[in-house]
Amino acid sequence: MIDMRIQICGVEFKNPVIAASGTFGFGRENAEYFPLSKLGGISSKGLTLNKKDGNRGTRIYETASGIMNSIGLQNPGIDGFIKDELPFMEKQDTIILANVGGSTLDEYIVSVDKLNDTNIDMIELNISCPNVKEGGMAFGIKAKTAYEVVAAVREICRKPLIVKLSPNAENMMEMAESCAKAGADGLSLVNTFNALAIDIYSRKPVFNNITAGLSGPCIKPIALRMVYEVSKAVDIPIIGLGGIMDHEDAIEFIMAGAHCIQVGTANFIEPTISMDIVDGIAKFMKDEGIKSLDEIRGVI
Amino acid sequence: MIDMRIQICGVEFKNPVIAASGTFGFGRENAEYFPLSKLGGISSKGLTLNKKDGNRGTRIYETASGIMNSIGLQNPGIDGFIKDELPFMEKQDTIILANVGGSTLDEYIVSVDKLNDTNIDMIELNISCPNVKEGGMAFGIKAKTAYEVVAAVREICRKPLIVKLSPNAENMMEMAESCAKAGADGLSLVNTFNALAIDIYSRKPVFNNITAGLSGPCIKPIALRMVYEVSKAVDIPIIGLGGIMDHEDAIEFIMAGAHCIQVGTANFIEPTISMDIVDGIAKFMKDEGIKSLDEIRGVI
Amino acid sequence: MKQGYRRGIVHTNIQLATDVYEMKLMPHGDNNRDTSLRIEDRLGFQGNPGQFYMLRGWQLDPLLARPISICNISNGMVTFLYEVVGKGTRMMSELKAGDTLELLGPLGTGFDLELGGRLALISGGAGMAPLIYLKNRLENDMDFYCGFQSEPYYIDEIEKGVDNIYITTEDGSAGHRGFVTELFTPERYDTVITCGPTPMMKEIVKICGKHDIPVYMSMESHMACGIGTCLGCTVETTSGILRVCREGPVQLGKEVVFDD
Amino acid sequence: MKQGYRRGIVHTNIQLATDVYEMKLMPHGDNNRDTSLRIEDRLGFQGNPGQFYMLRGWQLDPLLARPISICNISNGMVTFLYEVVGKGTRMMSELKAGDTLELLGPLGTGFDLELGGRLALISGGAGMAPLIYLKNRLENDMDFYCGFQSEPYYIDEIEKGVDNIYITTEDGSAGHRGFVTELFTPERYDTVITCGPTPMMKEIVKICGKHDIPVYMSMESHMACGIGTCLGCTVETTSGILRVCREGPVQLGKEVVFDD
Ligand SMILES: Cc1cc2nc3c(=O)[nH]c(=O)nc-3n(C[C@H](O)[C@H](O)[C@H](O)COP(=O)(O)OP(=O)(O)OC[C@H]3O[C@@H](n4cnc5c(N)ncnc54)[C@H](O)[C@@H]3O)c2cc1C
Ligand SMILES: Cc1cc2nc3c(=O)[nH]c(=O)nc-3n(C[C@H](O)[C@H](O)[C@H](O)COP(=O)(O)OP(=O)(O)OC[C@H]3O[C@@H](n4cnc5c(N)ncnc54)[C@H](O)[C@@H]3O)c2cc1C
Ligand SMILES: Cc1cc2nc3c(=O)[nH]c(=O)nc-3n(C[C@H](O)[C@H](O)[C@H](O)COP(=O)(O)O)c2cc1C
Ligand SMILES: Cc1cc2nc3c(=O)[nH]c(=O)nc-3n(C[C@H](O)[C@H](O)[C@H](O)COP(=O)(O)O)c2cc1C
Ligand code: FES
Ligand code: FES
Repeated sequence: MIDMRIQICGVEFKNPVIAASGTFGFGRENAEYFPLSKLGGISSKGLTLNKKDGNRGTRIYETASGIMNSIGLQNPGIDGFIKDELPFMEKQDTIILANVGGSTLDEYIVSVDKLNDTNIDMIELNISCPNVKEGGMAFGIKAKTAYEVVAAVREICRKPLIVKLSPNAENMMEMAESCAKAGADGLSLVNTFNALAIDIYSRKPVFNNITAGLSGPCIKPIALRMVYEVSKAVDIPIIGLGGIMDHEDAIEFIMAGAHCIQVGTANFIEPTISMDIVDGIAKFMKDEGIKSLDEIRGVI
Repeated sequence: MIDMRIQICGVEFKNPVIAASGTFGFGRENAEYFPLSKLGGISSKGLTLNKKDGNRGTRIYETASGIMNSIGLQNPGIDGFIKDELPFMEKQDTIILANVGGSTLDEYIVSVDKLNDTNIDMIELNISCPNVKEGGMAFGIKAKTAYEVVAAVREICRKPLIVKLSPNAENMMEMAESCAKAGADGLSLVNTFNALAIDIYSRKPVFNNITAGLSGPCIKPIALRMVYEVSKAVDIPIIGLGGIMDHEDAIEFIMAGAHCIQVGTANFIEPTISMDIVDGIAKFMKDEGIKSLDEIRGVI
Repeated sequence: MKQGYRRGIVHTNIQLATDVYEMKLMPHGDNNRDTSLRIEDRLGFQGNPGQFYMLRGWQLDPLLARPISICNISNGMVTFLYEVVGKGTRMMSELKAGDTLELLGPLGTGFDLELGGRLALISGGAGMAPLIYLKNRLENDMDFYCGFQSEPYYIDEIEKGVDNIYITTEDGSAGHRGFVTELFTPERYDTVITCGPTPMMKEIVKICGKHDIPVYMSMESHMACGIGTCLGCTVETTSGILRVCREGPVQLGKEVVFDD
Repeated sequence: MKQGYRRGIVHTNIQLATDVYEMKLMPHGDNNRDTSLRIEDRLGFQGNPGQFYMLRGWQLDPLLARPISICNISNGMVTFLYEVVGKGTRMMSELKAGDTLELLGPLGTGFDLELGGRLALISGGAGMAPLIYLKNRLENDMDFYCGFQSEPYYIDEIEKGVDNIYITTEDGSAGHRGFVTELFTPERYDTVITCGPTPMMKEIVKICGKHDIPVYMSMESHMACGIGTCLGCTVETTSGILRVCREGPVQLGKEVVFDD
């Protein structure tokens, strides 16, 4: 048996593969396709303090090797999550990250406080959703604003705190340093890239909100560069993501310096893909004689 | 006949389609495939004061719907260009943009000064090449640094001056405003995105310089968003580019606010593609009853 | 456990009319040899009327698979009826016998098969696909109203087992000239079942609403995942936001809040 | 004016050995009907030994076309011999008779066809392709040294018109066990022509250098455009940076500065 265990922020993952927020629901649907216990962890759909119906109009649009989305954080709210979704997740024998968005500092704080008393393993603070005011992307652009929200949340948060960064940040390295200084236990990056699509026949943007978030294999080379730079800039562990489609992509992120990786859009292409990536990493380690991921992390 | 003419910075283009710098050489090769007079304009391969051999190792690498390049501004130098390439270009009955890179303020100034006395129509100041120090990307990240170089070049430049922006800039809108204030007559965007690829078997970056520039259809949705935002932020004309593969993409950029568009990576996919895009725009205008591109520019 | 994407082999892929094709797929041999699969997955395609498969007849360009309704299943072979409207369906139309493609399914919630009484099935264009499978599985008294833009197709398959067939074409090239909604008389039916362009379905829901006749509709939506995780395919209903791929595609018409 | 990408139709696509295929292509009918084309473009494929085509047997995934040398041209039909090493060549290997693909060419600068004297042609694996076309067009005295990893292939085609054929295999499955460079005796030849893995060609240039025998080599490089504009395929030579796709792929060995 290949040992893929990895410990970050005081939490032990059985392997480095985490299903990314918003691409795996709360695990119920994919659980029909494979046992979720195969995964290192699952990050919940982005949660807001109150239930949200999400955006109207087009929500998903296909681009070259990518998709744009403007779901608008449709979610059952923190209470709904705790009542209806968490009990199922707790039974899956995998690490649970609660992905939390918010439009005000207060909202973040109330949400995180409610989660303090649950069995979730980590908070993933989403300061980077481009599709709603409440996603908190405003917090994710300037390092100083991010510092304030992270520091405030840190103060009341009794769970390990991961901050999810936006690739739209002005300066990724400053942003990462700021979040680390404010007390983040780890960082995950990247969220989606702000992007635009136009229907030239109706002469209107495809999305009601004009811009939307780009994800998928198209962004991988940029996301990988950001993970590499950020891993040099800070000492806290990093969860890398952005366009990972197979175990080779996952290994690239680890070699760029990531401790764990997340699989997002790829889950839409094949419901078993996260599990397949776990198996692929194990095989790669075996073939290459790698005993522990520590040997290759940040090796380039 | 459809009228696609467009006047920007005092220069009249017969249509809005320009071949992008570094993807069309000096026009010689593509001239074997179609008459260059079909194009609105051609931007030369990036020029530096002195001849450069370019980078060693892998120079081009394929990614999902994109390519990464690290050519390293291989070029004959300004004098070589004027002597060996410009005479050919002048005969093609199309607008000539000289794309100029530099590693120091002085180098930019000497280069532009030499071009002042030639028949080129415009300078495209490249403050955004990620692959060499001399590309000037250092100037393209912070708005304040960009201001200084553009203002200094503006002072001695007797040609219309377009500044080519990097998508890696911290804040595209501030950057655009800064360049406009410094005296740029127009802006072109985007250059390539800084990106990374790793060969997981050798455990090394694919490129000697570690990072390289990403271009092609994968970046289009992000480039389009940037063109849209910048066109709202400044009053000077904009040349939009990034992943344009067909006339529909070109129209999207125009509807996002661009006056002209450039075709880059697509030239590698089909040597006649720039001409095909000219024809496609004409057909679209005819089909949709559009008399002038002014009707649809920035229409969204 | 359900299976992820599996392979199918094109048995036939026949053009029925301009831009309309019928494709029959066999399960791929690999599935049959893989003894870790449940016996029914090894033997053939499954699914109920109204359910669909996500299809990918290409690698990663386009990135996403495309939802296509089951038009029939017989001896483990599945039939799809599809219209070429863009890149994905065009690539499907270029597949030849022996080519393989990837499928995920059956997905979604199909029609109630216990409906009693007299039924009207109303289709617009390729929307006939799920209705054909439905009628092949029902014994009810049924009339089939099918609207086409121009040349009608697949009439032989539609006719089988229905009492009356009503054809309309927008250009008058066959049957009644105009829209199905013009021919259709709701009072004669206990339940109406429809699939086609949204404006057509909306009109039918309106007409039937006046007579208090229930309408089941199979909805369209652009899909990314097909299994309920992306929340890209949602529709607003009187009981909240539903996923077309999961709680749908079949919905009771009066519960749907149509966009304008 | 040259033509941009044109369509070809697969005539045959035959597996010769593990991961090695021979594909023959006919010009597409459209080209023949298009009277704006020059007559020779309408009638068939063109090109000299050492020249290549950029091939794309897919849409935009992968994004770039792949360079493949002309292995033969006869009656306007072109033959390619290729090895499956990655995604693009794998997709080529899946094409069936009647499928179409896109081609740009002929491209590059081929071999000097006026070489006098006795020639040694030395190939490694699929590097035989341009050498086969070359020998088919020459009348010189020639020996053909072909190295394989394992099972030899295409021997019938290699033999035609050459004086001696020397076969080596790395695993000893046929001919001499080892590398071609071990069998080859430079003194017997006026000119050496080689195509294969770079380490092999480098070794040959070294051996021949000692005897002052000129070596022409057909170089490999990853290409984006194939026409000379991307500057992605360059190689360092004693006379500066050259483009493999334009000034090459054929180069005089002693002028090439090999990377380490
Ligand atoms: C449950 C279900 C069952 C179906 N069953 C069938 C069937 O049996 N037969 C059949 O022919 N079709 C069926 N469809 C429709 C079919 O899925 C689409 O026609 C197909 O996906 C189109 O793919 P394409 O790549 O050919 O076209 P695309 O190129 O994807 O698009 C076609 C058109 O849709 C527009 N479009 C693309 N993306 C979006 C978006 N995100 N939002 C809004 N507009 C967009 C495009 O601009 C274009 O006009 C079904 C759909 C659903 C949801
Ligand atoms: C002029 C010329 C003529 C040729 N003629 C023939 C021929 O007749 N027959 C034949 O079989 N082959 C020929 N080749 C080689 C052929 O072009 C390649 O094998 C083919 O392009 C591989 O494509 P692929 O998609 O299958 O593999 P890819 O997936 O592109 O790559 C195969 C391997 O190359 C590596 N690689 C990919 N991109 C790069 C890069 N930018 N830099 C370094 N390594 C990279 C990959 O990691 C992988 O190991 C020729 C090449 C040239 C330049
Ligand atoms: C449909 C969709 C919904 C998403 N919802 C969320 C979300 O609720 N919270 C969040 O932090 N990220 C969300 N994301 C971003 C992903 O978690 C991920 O950061 C991004 O898609 C990049 O990774 P990928 O390229 O692997 O998809 C969403 C992405 C998609 C495609
Ligand atoms: C191989 C290559 C070389 C390039 N060289 C230059 C250059 O010399 N100067 C410059 O300003 N941009 C250069 N670019 C950037 C392009 O002009 C263009 O800004 C970028 O590729 C985005 O457009 P695209 O996606 O259409 O290619 C180069 C791009 C490529 C792919
Ligand atoms: S298609 Fe993803 S939720 Fe329905
Ligand atoms: S492949 Fe582009 S210059 Fe040679």
